[in-house]
Amino acid sequence: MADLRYGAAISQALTDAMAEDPSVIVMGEDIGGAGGSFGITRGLLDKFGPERVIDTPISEAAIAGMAVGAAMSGLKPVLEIMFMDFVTLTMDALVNQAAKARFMFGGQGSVPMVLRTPHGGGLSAGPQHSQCLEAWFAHVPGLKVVCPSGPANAYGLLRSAIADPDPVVFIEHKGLYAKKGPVPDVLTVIPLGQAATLRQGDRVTVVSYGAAVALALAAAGQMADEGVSVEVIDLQTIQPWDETVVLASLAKTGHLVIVHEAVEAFGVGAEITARMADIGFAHLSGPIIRVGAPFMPVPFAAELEARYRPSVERVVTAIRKTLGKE
Amino acid sequence: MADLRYGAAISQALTDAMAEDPSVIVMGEDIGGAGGSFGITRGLLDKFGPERVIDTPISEAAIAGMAVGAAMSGLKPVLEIMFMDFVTLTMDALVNQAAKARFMFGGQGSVPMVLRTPHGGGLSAGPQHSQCLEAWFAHVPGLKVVCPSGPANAYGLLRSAIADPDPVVFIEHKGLYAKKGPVPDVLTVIPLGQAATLRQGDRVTVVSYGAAVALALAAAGQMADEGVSVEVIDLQTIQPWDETVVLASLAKTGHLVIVHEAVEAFGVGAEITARMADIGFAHLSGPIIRVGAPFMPVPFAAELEARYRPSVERVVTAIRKTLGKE
Amino acid sequence: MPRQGANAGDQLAQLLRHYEQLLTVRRCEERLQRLFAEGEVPGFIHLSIGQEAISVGVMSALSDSDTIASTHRGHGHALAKGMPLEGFFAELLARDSGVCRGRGGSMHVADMSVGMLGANGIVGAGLSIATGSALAHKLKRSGNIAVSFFGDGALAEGLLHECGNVAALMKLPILLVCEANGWSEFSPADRQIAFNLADWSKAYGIEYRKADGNDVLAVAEAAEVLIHAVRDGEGPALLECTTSRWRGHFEGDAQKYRPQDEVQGRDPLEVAAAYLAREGVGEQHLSQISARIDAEVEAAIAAARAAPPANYESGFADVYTLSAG
Amino acid sequence: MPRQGANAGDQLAQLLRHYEQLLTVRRCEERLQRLFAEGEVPGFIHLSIGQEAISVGVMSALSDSDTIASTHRGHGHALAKGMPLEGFFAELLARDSGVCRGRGGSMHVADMSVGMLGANGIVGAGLSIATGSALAHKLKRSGNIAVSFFGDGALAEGLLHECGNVAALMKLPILLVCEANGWSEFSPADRQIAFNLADWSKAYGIEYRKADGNDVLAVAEAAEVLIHAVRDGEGPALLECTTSRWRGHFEGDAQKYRPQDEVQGRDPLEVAAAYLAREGVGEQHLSQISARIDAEVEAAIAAARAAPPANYESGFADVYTLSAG
Ligand SMILES: Cc1ncc(C[n+]2csc(CCOP(=O)(O)OP(=O)(O)O)c2C)c(N)n1
Ligand SMILES: Cc1ncc(C[n+]2csc(CCOP(=O)(O)OP(=O)(O)O)c2C)c(N)n1
Ligand SMILES: [Mg+2]
Ligand SMILES: [Mg+2]
Repeated sequence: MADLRYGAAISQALTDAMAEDPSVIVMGEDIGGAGGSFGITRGLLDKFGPERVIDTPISEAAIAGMAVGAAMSGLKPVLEIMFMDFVTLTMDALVNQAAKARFMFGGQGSVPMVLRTPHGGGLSAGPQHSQCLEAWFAHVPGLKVVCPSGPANAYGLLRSAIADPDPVVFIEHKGLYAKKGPVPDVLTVIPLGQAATLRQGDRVTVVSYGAAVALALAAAGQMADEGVSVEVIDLQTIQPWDETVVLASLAKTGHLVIVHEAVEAFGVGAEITARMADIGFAHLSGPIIRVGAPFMPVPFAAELEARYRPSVERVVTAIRKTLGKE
Repeated sequence: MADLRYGAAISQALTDAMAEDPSVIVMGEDIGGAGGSFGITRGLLDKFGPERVIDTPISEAAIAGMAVGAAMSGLKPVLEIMFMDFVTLTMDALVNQAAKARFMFGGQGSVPMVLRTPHGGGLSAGPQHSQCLEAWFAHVPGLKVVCPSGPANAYGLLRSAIADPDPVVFIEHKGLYAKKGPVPDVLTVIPLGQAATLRQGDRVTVVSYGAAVALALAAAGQMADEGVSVEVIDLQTIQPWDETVVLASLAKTGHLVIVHEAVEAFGVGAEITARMADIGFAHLSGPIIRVGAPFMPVPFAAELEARYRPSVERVVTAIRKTLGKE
Repeated sequence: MPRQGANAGDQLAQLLRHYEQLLTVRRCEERLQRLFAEGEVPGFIHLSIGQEAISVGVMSALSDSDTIASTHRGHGHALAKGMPLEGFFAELLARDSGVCRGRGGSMHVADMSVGMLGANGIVGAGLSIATGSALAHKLKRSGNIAVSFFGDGALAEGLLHECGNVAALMKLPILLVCEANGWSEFSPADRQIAFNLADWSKAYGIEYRKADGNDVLAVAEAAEVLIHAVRDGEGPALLECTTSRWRGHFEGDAQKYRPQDEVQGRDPLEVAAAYLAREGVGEQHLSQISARIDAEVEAAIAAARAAPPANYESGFADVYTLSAG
Repeated sequence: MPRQGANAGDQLAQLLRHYEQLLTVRRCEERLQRLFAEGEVPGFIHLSIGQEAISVGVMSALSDSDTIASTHRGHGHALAKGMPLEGFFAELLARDSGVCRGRGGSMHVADMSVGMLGANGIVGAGLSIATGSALAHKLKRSGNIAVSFFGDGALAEGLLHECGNVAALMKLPILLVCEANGWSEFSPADRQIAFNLADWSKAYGIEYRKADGNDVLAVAEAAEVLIHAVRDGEGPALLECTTSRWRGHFEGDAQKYRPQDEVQGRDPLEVAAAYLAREGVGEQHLSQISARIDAEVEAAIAAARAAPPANYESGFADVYTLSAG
């Protein structure tokens, strides 16, 4: 086991994928010479040259559409969109083109592209630079959606995403980039669509992804001190998500809490809840509680943002609530 | 009571709103001279002239942003986007600008605009002209989302949407435009945020909106023949939706089914389920079953599309399932 | 306007190929028109009748491994690029043997095997797909180019600007082909577009030519000159082809908005026939061609009709791949 | 370059106003720089130091009821348009008394009461907002105009094309102001933009001028001429102002990408001071102005600091209105 930063793990995945497969290219705004706004693509230009590490103009709609066309013509583009908020400008390429091509062309037209983008708050970056919009993409048949929680799965999932024959939206958390975490000595690929059970428990299941996983783990630790055994599941892939693992855990615990940073209403947690309120109904011993952002744009002021984002306390409260221990 | 077509009710709402308030304008592609692709704006150009009925170029991103700017500067623009699939091109204006302005500017900057757009299938229009994307907007704090099921509420809700001080996404169903339905002799305004209980029942609650409401009603009729009393709720407004009415119904019936044409996964039904699996958990006597489209783009072939879209049979099956009568 | 550098026999053979392609597209669409009116073809169909010379002319300068991105009005592009008639009709008739297995229909006909990256229901979207395809061609040093077809209404979309700029900056091997039929759905295109493409292209440093889009040789010649430069790495070029849309925007369009006295362009078939006449190809030869094409079209329709209908279950496997990572 | 048609006294008064505004923007941003470095201002802040003459020059030709849509680098626009210093600092210091009640911060400062429709975190978005605002001005026959500020990097966004086309078609009263500081974040703008604005404007039939963006009088004069025509209903105009970004893209940017020997433009303050000197306004007068502005800035900061912090609960009422329909 070594320690690696989340950002470095992503860089490593890009480097390894590019070294292995000459059809992998990276493109985006200021990703070449400048190494990316968060430094993730630093060094790639020197290693792979300007043909494969492409600095683009500020033309999100075009570069997303170009990734689709390039993917149809034999490349594997990895596109960086600087902040997830800017995916608003790429929706047509992703949703109407990339997502539908394989199906709509009758199985021709695989579109092996990855759109990498950071979501989330914590930087006082305000309402247009902090959003978590993954639920949009998870609703679109044809797109895969991935969101790693730490360096090891950031590496492993990105490798899978790049190798995948279909379009993948790969969501990073800007607050995690500088965080270190343990990784295996030999970095390994992690298949898409599989959740990881990070902590075993038998009283309550907490499902999470991305940066919120740390909150779930901390809350589980705190509950353990109170004698409540909490199982923590990291979804890793949001679409398709690992229903089997979540259902099996719920069958054991009977209680479910879902935690994410995105707005709670109509968010990813709603789908997990809804599936479990259907196929897992017989196992439910208490209400399913979601912990997410309130129905409000992400505020700028640091104190406001801190209250806005989910916290360990709110996860603990949710766990107590589903157990009827309020 | 008179009979009116759904499309005509929407035209009437536009006409009445424009006649009453000179700051209301309509804009969109081919909505003036041609009267709109579905004929909804026919006649407005003659009545109100080219300054208030504006034919625009095929520039969805710009015209959505223009609606925001015009709304900030004293107009009440009603923008038509020809097919809901094309909202992919307007997301930035809606999500990063319109939705956030009031909050992000500290309560200044109300953005009284309406984006009208038709969703849904049934015309063999294929994967890029049939989508139901309302869940995206419902996830965005600051946007209201409305979806009428018939002529009377199409009129009443559109009047409210236009009068509303905030941005509203008003979703019509192209399959309903030509359908006639009863309307009161004097057309009335219907407040946003309120559901309508269209049929009383005490065994199962079926929640729906838009064109799917007809399926819910038909299924309820069919179940009544079998002696199962089904309550049918038309949400009317999806964001903010009427939690109170749904919860009260669930408290009575203990069983919930949700029906919409949109893709089931991560759709509107997920949120309703999730809320009820939390605040309504104590009332639940069976699993919550959703009826929506499968995880697949909308297919072109008529037979495929017919299988793809929700049906009365599927609603009936869902009702039986939550009652444990499979 | 016979091309230079080809000998007389080549020229004639080429002209005959053009004529056959023009007629094939025309006949296919005329048949679709009837099939649609009779209810056999569902959905929205946009016919390119009257505009065939653009597809045929441009495609004559392309190879199978060059790529094209098309529009909602894409039948001509698809057929001229080499999509087989049977797969084409089977698609529009919603059969499992359709090029898209009956899942896409008219607005999405595609055939990757001949570099046809799809008709497109989103106006302007093909611009960025073709630009991306050109990027791939360039990086792979394949010598191929990409072509984006779009209408004069599509000129209002921001992607024109974004892709024009990126393609010019990166000197991508792409040809932009504007099919200027004067209409943007139900509105005259000139009421929606404030600029002309000659000036626009100049501003971006994009090589520009204008051709009579009803004259297949004029289109072919202009396309060839531009494509030669594009292939040589000189960056993007734009070809504007003036033409007319003979039918409604889509089949079923009552066209109330359309002036009775609108001047239609010359018939591309007649223009081509006149060239052939000059080369001594007479009526009789043309009728033989016509009879053969009719037979091919009918055979394709018959085969499509006989094919199994589109299959629902198979679709799930093509939403996305569930790989082992 | 004193303006014509104004008498000497007016000219001097105007020059002094320009100078005061330039200095106010400069001092505010210098203080922000420190407040940021000391950790009192959170988030991302993009300073317009070196570019102030564009804001001040353009705004001198506008009234309170004219509207502007700004960018991520919007402090100068906001202050020159008339946003009160206290509300400005209170916003950046995340106070409840901030113009946006501490919810928007630097990238979203707005003051509808003076027609400042907001800084914007989305590059290019202001183009469409200003275009829509211009539409409202036109329909209301208010005689007002809208101004969109944007950088030379923003030129790559499709909205430039869409809005330029719509504004030209509809003859909207809008002035487009490009602040050409040579940089698009960490990349030279000329590596991202294949066209020049003179040719581009011409293609769209948009009146175009270029001005030295470091010379407030040059900007003011060019703006005034263009705005006069825009107000008269002659349709959109575009003003390109060359300038330099003195600081990093945002505060904290180490600027490793930036050549050491990059030539900076002249200091807008020195240029304005030279004009004043020619009119006989000496050092002493300028120091008095400077002292007054410093005092105003410090007072605004002190007031902001003393104000209550941004309030969480109040935000819920401003997500949207729950009206009775
Ligand atoms: C993004 C988008 N906006 C609007 C439409 C509806 N629409 C389809 S074709 C068309 C007109 C296109 O005109 P043009 O590009 O000139 O092509 P033509 O139909 O003349 O061949 C419009 C507005 C669409 N399909 N996609
Ligand atoms: C749509 C969008 N894309 C990218 C960014 C990130 N970004 C912020 S400023 C900027 C560069 C803008 O350059 P320019 O328009 O020249 O303005 P300047 O910073 O030079 O004032 C970029 C890429 C953004 N905020 N919005
Ligand atoms: Mg056209
Ligand atoms: Mg710049």
